[in-house]
Amino acid sequence: MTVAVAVVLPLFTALLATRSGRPAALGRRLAPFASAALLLPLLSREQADWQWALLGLQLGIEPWVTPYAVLTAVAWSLAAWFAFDTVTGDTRRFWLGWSFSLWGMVLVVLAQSLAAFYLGYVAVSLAAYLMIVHASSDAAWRAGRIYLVLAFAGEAAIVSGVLVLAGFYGNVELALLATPEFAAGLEASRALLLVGFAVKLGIVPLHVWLPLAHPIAPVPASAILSGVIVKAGLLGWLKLAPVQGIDAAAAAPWLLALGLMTAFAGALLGLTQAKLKTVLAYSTISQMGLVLVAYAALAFAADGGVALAALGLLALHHGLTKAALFLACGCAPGASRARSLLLALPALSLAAAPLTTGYLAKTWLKRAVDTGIELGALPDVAYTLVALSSTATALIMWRAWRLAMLQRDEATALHPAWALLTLAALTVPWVWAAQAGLLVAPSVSGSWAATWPLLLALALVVAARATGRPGLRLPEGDVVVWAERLAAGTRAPAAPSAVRAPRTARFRGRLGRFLAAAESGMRELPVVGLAMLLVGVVLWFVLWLG
Amino acid sequence: MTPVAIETTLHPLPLVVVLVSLFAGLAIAVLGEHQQRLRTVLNLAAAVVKLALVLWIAILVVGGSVPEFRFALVPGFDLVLRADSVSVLFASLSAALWLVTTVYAIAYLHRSSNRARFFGFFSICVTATMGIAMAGNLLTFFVFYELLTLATWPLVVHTGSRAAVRAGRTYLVYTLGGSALFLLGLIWLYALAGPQDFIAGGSLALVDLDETRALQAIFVLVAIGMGVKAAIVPLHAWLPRAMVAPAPVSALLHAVAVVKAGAFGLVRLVEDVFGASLTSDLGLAQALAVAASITIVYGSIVALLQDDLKKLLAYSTVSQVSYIALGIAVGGALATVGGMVHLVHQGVMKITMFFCAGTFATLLGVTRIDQLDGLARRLPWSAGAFSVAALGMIGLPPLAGFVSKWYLGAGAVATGQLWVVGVLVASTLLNAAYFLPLIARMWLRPAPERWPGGTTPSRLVVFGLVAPALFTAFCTIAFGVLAGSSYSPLDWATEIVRGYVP
Amino acid sequence: MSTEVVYVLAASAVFGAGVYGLIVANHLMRKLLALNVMSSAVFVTMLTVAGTTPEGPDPVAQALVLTGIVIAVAATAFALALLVRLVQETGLVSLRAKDDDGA
Amino acid sequence: MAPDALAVLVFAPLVAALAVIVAPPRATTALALAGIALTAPALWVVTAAVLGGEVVEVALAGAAPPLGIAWRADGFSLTMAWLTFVVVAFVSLHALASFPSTSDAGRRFWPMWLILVASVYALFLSADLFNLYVTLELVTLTAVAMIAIGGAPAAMRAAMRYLLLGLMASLFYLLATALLYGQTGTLDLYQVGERLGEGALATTALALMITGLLVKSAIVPLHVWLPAAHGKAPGPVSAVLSALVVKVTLYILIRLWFWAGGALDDGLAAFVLGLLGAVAIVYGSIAAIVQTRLKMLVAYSTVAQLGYVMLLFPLASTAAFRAVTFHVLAHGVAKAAMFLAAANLLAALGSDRLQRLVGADQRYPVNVLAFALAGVSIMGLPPSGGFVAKWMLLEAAWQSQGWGWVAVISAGSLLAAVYVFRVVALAYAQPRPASSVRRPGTTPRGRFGATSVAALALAVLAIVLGIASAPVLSLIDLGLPPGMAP
Amino acid sequence: MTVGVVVDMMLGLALVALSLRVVTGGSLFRDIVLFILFGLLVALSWARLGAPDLALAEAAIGAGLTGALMLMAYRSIGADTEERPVRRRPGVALVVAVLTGSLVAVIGLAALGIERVPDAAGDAVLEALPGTGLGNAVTGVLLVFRGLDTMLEMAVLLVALLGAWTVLGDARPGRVHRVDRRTPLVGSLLTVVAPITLLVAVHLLLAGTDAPGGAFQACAVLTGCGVLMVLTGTLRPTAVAGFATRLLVVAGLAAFVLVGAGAGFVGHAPMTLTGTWAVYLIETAMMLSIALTMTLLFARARGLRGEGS
Repeated sequence: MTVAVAVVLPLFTALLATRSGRPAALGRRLAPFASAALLLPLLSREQADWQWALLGLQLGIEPWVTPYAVLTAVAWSLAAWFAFDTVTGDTRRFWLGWSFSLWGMVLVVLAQSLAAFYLGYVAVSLAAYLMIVHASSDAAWRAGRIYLVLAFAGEAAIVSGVLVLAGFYGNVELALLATPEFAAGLEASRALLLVGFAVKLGIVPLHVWLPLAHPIAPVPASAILSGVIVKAGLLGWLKLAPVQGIDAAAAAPWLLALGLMTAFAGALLGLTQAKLKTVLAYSTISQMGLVLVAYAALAFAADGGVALAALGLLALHHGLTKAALFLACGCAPGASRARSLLLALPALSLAAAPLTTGYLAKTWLKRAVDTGIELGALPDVAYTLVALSSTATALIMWRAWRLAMLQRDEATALHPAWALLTLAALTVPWVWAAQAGLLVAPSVSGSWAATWPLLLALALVVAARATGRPGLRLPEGDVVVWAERLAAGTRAPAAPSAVRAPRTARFRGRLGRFLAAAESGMRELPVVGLAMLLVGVVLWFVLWLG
Repeated sequence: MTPVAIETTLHPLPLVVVLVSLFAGLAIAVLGEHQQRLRTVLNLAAAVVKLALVLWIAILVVGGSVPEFRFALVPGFDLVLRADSVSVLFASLSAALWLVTTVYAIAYLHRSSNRARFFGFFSICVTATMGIAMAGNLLTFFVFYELLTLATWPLVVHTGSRAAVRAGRTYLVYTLGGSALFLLGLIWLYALAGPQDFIAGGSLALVDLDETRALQAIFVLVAIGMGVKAAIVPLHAWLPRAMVAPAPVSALLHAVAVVKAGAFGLVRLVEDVFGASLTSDLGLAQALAVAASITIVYGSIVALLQDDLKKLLAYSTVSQVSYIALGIAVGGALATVGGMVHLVHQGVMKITMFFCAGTFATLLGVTRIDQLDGLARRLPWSAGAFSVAALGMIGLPPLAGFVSKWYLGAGAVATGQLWVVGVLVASTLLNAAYFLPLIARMWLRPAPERWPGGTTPSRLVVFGLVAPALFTAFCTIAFGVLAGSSYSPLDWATEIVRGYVP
Repeated sequence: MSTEVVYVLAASAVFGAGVYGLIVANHLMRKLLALNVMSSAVFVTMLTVAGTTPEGPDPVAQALVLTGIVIAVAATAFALALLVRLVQETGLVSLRAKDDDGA
Repeated sequence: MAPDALAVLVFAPLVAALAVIVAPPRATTALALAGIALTAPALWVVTAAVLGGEVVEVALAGAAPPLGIAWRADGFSLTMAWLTFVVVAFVSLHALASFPSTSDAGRRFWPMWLILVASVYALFLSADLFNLYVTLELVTLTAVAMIAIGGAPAAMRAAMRYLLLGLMASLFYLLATALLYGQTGTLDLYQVGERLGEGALATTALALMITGLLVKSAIVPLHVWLPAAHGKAPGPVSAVLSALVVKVTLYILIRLWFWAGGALDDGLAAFVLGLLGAVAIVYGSIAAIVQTRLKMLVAYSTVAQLGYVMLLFPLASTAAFRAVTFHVLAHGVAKAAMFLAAANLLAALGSDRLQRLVGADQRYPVNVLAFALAGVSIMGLPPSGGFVAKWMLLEAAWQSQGWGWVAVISAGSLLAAVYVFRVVALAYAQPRPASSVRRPGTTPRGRFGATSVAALALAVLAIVLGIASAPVLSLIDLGLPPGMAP
Repeated sequence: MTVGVVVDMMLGLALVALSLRVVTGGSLFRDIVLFILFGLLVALSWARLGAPDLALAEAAIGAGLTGALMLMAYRSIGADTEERPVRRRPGVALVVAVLTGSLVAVIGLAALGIERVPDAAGDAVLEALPGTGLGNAVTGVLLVFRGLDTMLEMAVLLVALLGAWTVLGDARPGRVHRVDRRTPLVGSLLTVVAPITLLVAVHLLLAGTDAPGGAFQACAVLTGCGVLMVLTGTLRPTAVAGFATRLLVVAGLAAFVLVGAGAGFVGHAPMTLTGTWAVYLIETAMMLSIALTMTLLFARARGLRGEGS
């Protein structure tokens, strides 16, 4: 029942969103509660098994999924509140996208069977488009187009992987995939799914859509896109392509390298941006690099323990924090000191300053990486690099801070949802950690480990300001822009299909005249008489011969 | 598995179900042009009665009996009408969609001329389709298959325009050419193995034949006959041209009757005549799979290049219908289910789109893709139905198309033919590439100040145009969402395949 | 060489002449003449090859020839009537195919 | 009972003919219909007897062959007789309207019509070579006279050509008959077959006879008289010419070849005949395709369809015999329907130029439908009689591994589709406003009169023949040539 | 080689020469006359072959009547339609000639090889003849054994007339080139000839049952008379076939049909002549029918009426 409520309520709001007037208003009012409804199955721990639906939907929240559920419920509800007050323009389309993506996300979180997950994933991917193009500006269309192209590119990989899984196990119960006997022999699907979901996560070089799409959406939409929806990709990895329990030692370093590269590249590229939301989007890319690192580490945990915890914490922390930061973009954070503080805290948290939730997450991430290093599967340098990623994050947060402070329009109200979300970002991960037994005792060594990268970042900032060199500026979406130019040059106009003249008619005319002449000739009695004689002679001969 | 001849019970119902629409068609033709009200009543009544009869048959079949009616067409060669579960799958699709299409057609043609002829042949067309569905052997199938050709031709050329007549000619060139080969294959088969009824698992499996080459040739001949109607590349060229026909005809052609009959024929050929294992042993399944795959990709690519909405839909059909062939060619339980169920799923999805396309053209004069901008503001319901169907075509869950794709892909993997997944994915992407822009145009672009044309008929007519599309769109959703429930198309297809693949 | 042989050979030749005339002649009436020549040849052949009975030539053959003669004259009469009408209508006494069009 | 019924077949129409000549015009309809209708129960009685397993035979004047002439009805001749009855019955229905008995044309038409019917029946019952000659002459003269009935010069030219070639062919036939009688001393077909050995005489006689029959059967290249003759004749006459008259000589040919053909077990000659048939199929179809007039198109279609019959000779199997016999039936019915429909359209449109057909379906739907339905059978598409025939013929060709024949049969139906659909497509086409002679709506709709009903009924029958082929085939099976087992 | 054979050979050569002349000649009128001559020679050959019945019929019908019809038609189509000069096609003619030649050779070869079988139909006729009560075997065959042929032959004749009526169209009856009856010779000829021909005809008819002669020969004589009367204008062609004409025209066939079909009703095989009366009835009816038919065909008329009426 709780599951049903969680699934149906977003659909109901979506339905209301298609109407206008009072029903639509009701739908908008319900939107925060629709997302909060995800807490119900979380509390009830209900397992639903709807065999009648689609190919059989199994829904429920496993313990390790809890942070994702919490993230979705909290971030989405508060963002919905924010959106209720701020979104203008074609609200129908927006709320349709909003409700449907929520529905999809809820399914992704709840999914315990293959089809259920895929259903949710597709819904969330497509519905997000509606939010991205909300502005209806040229830039929005372009971002939407690029988003769709890449989403479907990812979709191609995902559907291939899903079909491979389905081919082997049917609409398999996802929990089974993480068990050794199932996990074997699925290299093909795992590779496909890794790539497919990587698009959603914005792993370099599949990230190009993200800096375009996330910022262009309205503020609350950006918040959930960057904070929550990217986690759908992560859930995809974890649920469909679990690497725990298999011998992935060979691949793990590569994944790790890719993750670190994304972490640094995302941050560095973000530094070249001039818009706050874009910078935040690049930050998301960077953070997802860390997620990939944790995912790589998962390969060394037979039960997934440490890495899974790290991932849960990372997701929860980043989701709430990033959502809070995005909401800040809609509240003129530079307008007052209080607002600046409200921005600074999550920013520091993201940079993993001690005592923040980011610190907590980073600590577990380091532990996960350590496991790999201890096993000798990962190079030692990994640890350092993970630590250094905080420096990169700090730098990009610095950049964000600078840009945020330019927004000082006091007329823009401070929306309570922002404040609440910031608060949630700072506290909720701790609560969950406490509840799940993941609390980290504060220690000097731990604090130092968290602090030196920040100090390094500070040093770099100071150095940069000292040199006074203007920063490099790259267009949003970096490589995609060049790709577009390339494509524009080669696109050929579609050739119009030529209309064929009715040649058959003319041919028939000619043939007709020819045959008419022939017939006329044959009608001549001498000719037909001759023919008759000939036939007779031939017959005589063949009868004679035979 | 050794196929076993099924127990049948003599029952006139299969014949009756075929004849209902025949008599309706004849009566409509006899009534003449001006008995509009009576014609409408007759049309709808026949459709409803037919649907009821098909349901009755379905109930019988569920009860485990196989009603059959047979008589000797040529001594030694029986005309067999038999309702097994495969028949019911196709028949119920046809009957249901006929009802819907009839409603639509009555609205669509509310001012057209020659309606008596149109609806007469329309009904006969459904007769043929029912016959195809109920055919119990290849000869019967052929008979109704040809009847279908004949009955649809007047529908294709209905408008009598030059383009229509030319399209009709193309249609005939292809279908009659194909059926000539079909007939040769049929004769050959009968010469080789004697007359045989359809048997799940393949009637030929019961005959011990050591004639590899001949069997291959027969298969190819018959498959070409089927393939023409199923629009397998390169036998598809008639289909886009036939788009000049009125929208209900296109809808019927693509979703219920012609194209589907071809695909259904391939199912029968592979599963009930040759049997999946023999087909595979002869190397024919692989060939068919390749042909279907090429069709799927090619159709999609060409669809991408279209400017005309109906043309685009036509090429989309070319692509989509081959899913069915692909499914049975890939073989194995899952893929076969996928192919079977796509028979129904493609039907409801594509008919929705044609309904909508016709509605757009009638009400707003919109026929080209670039005219779709902002259309959802004027016709939100139709646009919605169209969008749902299009998304289903792409294969997005929880819509019907997804279920098909799921089973096809999974089946391909299960039988170790991973490349088929590639084909499916490519098709998905291409489908998305040509359908999503349409949806985006309709919903996201601003509407033009003036629409290209169109008429403003009465509310009842508008309802008649929109409601059928909504219904089928609803089916598209329901068949997907409720795929796992009993008596869903998927469930039915699974039951069928249980007879084919142990 | 008996009487029969003479007439058989003569009849063959006459038949040939008739055929030749029917095919080659231009005037319709000459064609009809040729037809009659042919039929006479056929009749002679018929009687000749049928042989004789003790009471003269084969009576069946005689009867057949008699029937044939009447049929021939009936056909000729009809053909002539047709011919006359045709000539009245078109002014043509031949049946050249090139004259068909327009007629 | 049954032997007397044979006599009724011939005498009833004949008496009716005489009565029509003598009686005043107002009695014509009743007399004619009575004459034709009476043959139905007679046919029924004979059929019942034949189905009972006997060959109905009557020695006329009590003089059995070789002394006299016998009438004999087996499955083959009965099948043909039924075809005759059906075609004649429906065409008569048409003629009641198109040749009203009070008109001049009607007064000329009906007596000849009835004599034609009687002579066709007589021909199918006879197995006497000379009697066949007389009936053939009778049929030919009647046909020629009826072609000319309209009085148009083109028709009379066609009639003249037909007459000249027909008479020439008859004389070939008669010469052969003379030779055969001289050699065998009998005129009975079966006895001739028994007595005729091999040799120059047999060769010559058969070559002459077959050549003559081929001319009358209009087998390419000896078909030249047919298109104009059938195309220019009045509708009912065209119908019966194509449906019956050209078939009677083929009937004789088949009887000769397979019943008297002890000396004819000749693969090469059979092949040549088949080759002629194949050429006829292809050539006739192509010629039909390029015609610009409807009735000429239908006439060339006949040329093509006759070719199928010739395939019997090389195939020479039970299957082929059944197929060809059935084809003759199916084609007869369908072609009669086609000609009637064409004639109706001609009468309605004032011209049978194909271009005039544009939009005809709106005004004359019944006739267009009749044409189309008949076309279905001509094309050999299911579920029509033509299909069953083609099916069996293909089967026969396949069994004898005659791939060439298979190809020709297949190609033939495709070509047929071209010309049939060409007509129907034009009828369905929408007249362009500029070129339409009459504005739509101002012309009366085609009357659902007797003429249309006759055409449609025959067309429907052509279709029904495909569904109800079993009883017909069982009748045909009772008339298989010696040496062929069912 | 006897004298007879020499005569035969000369006759044969003449036949061939005449036939060639007829079919290839230049003047149509002359060739029609030659054709009549040809017919007479054929009649002679019949006589030489021992078939006087045929000789009579050929002379009267084959040569006489056909010739008369030809000449009549020739007159009708007029001199201006005399054969137009046509482009000669020697190639075609040559090929036709060659083929015809081979045809001739083949036919001759075949015919020469024929040997009469012992139990031919003709022998059977002679055996069965006494049972019919007829003395003339030919008449027996015509009326009894192969009555069907004769009946249908009457139908052919009827159809020829009906056909001629058809193609006559609505045109006025043929313009009969009339001989002036006031010429004394013609007048007296008619007065004498008419009754005599009638007598001869009746005689021939009656004789036919036993001796050479019969309905055909009789009717030929009658027709000759009719033709004469038409030519002299004693009988005038009309455009309408009166009841009597129609009745008389069908009489021959009707008699055959009634007798033939009637036999079936009284328990005999169809076409059985149940008595000599039937023979006479049929012969008489046939004679009248044929004569009238031929006369009408000759006159290209639908009916005839007397001079005064």
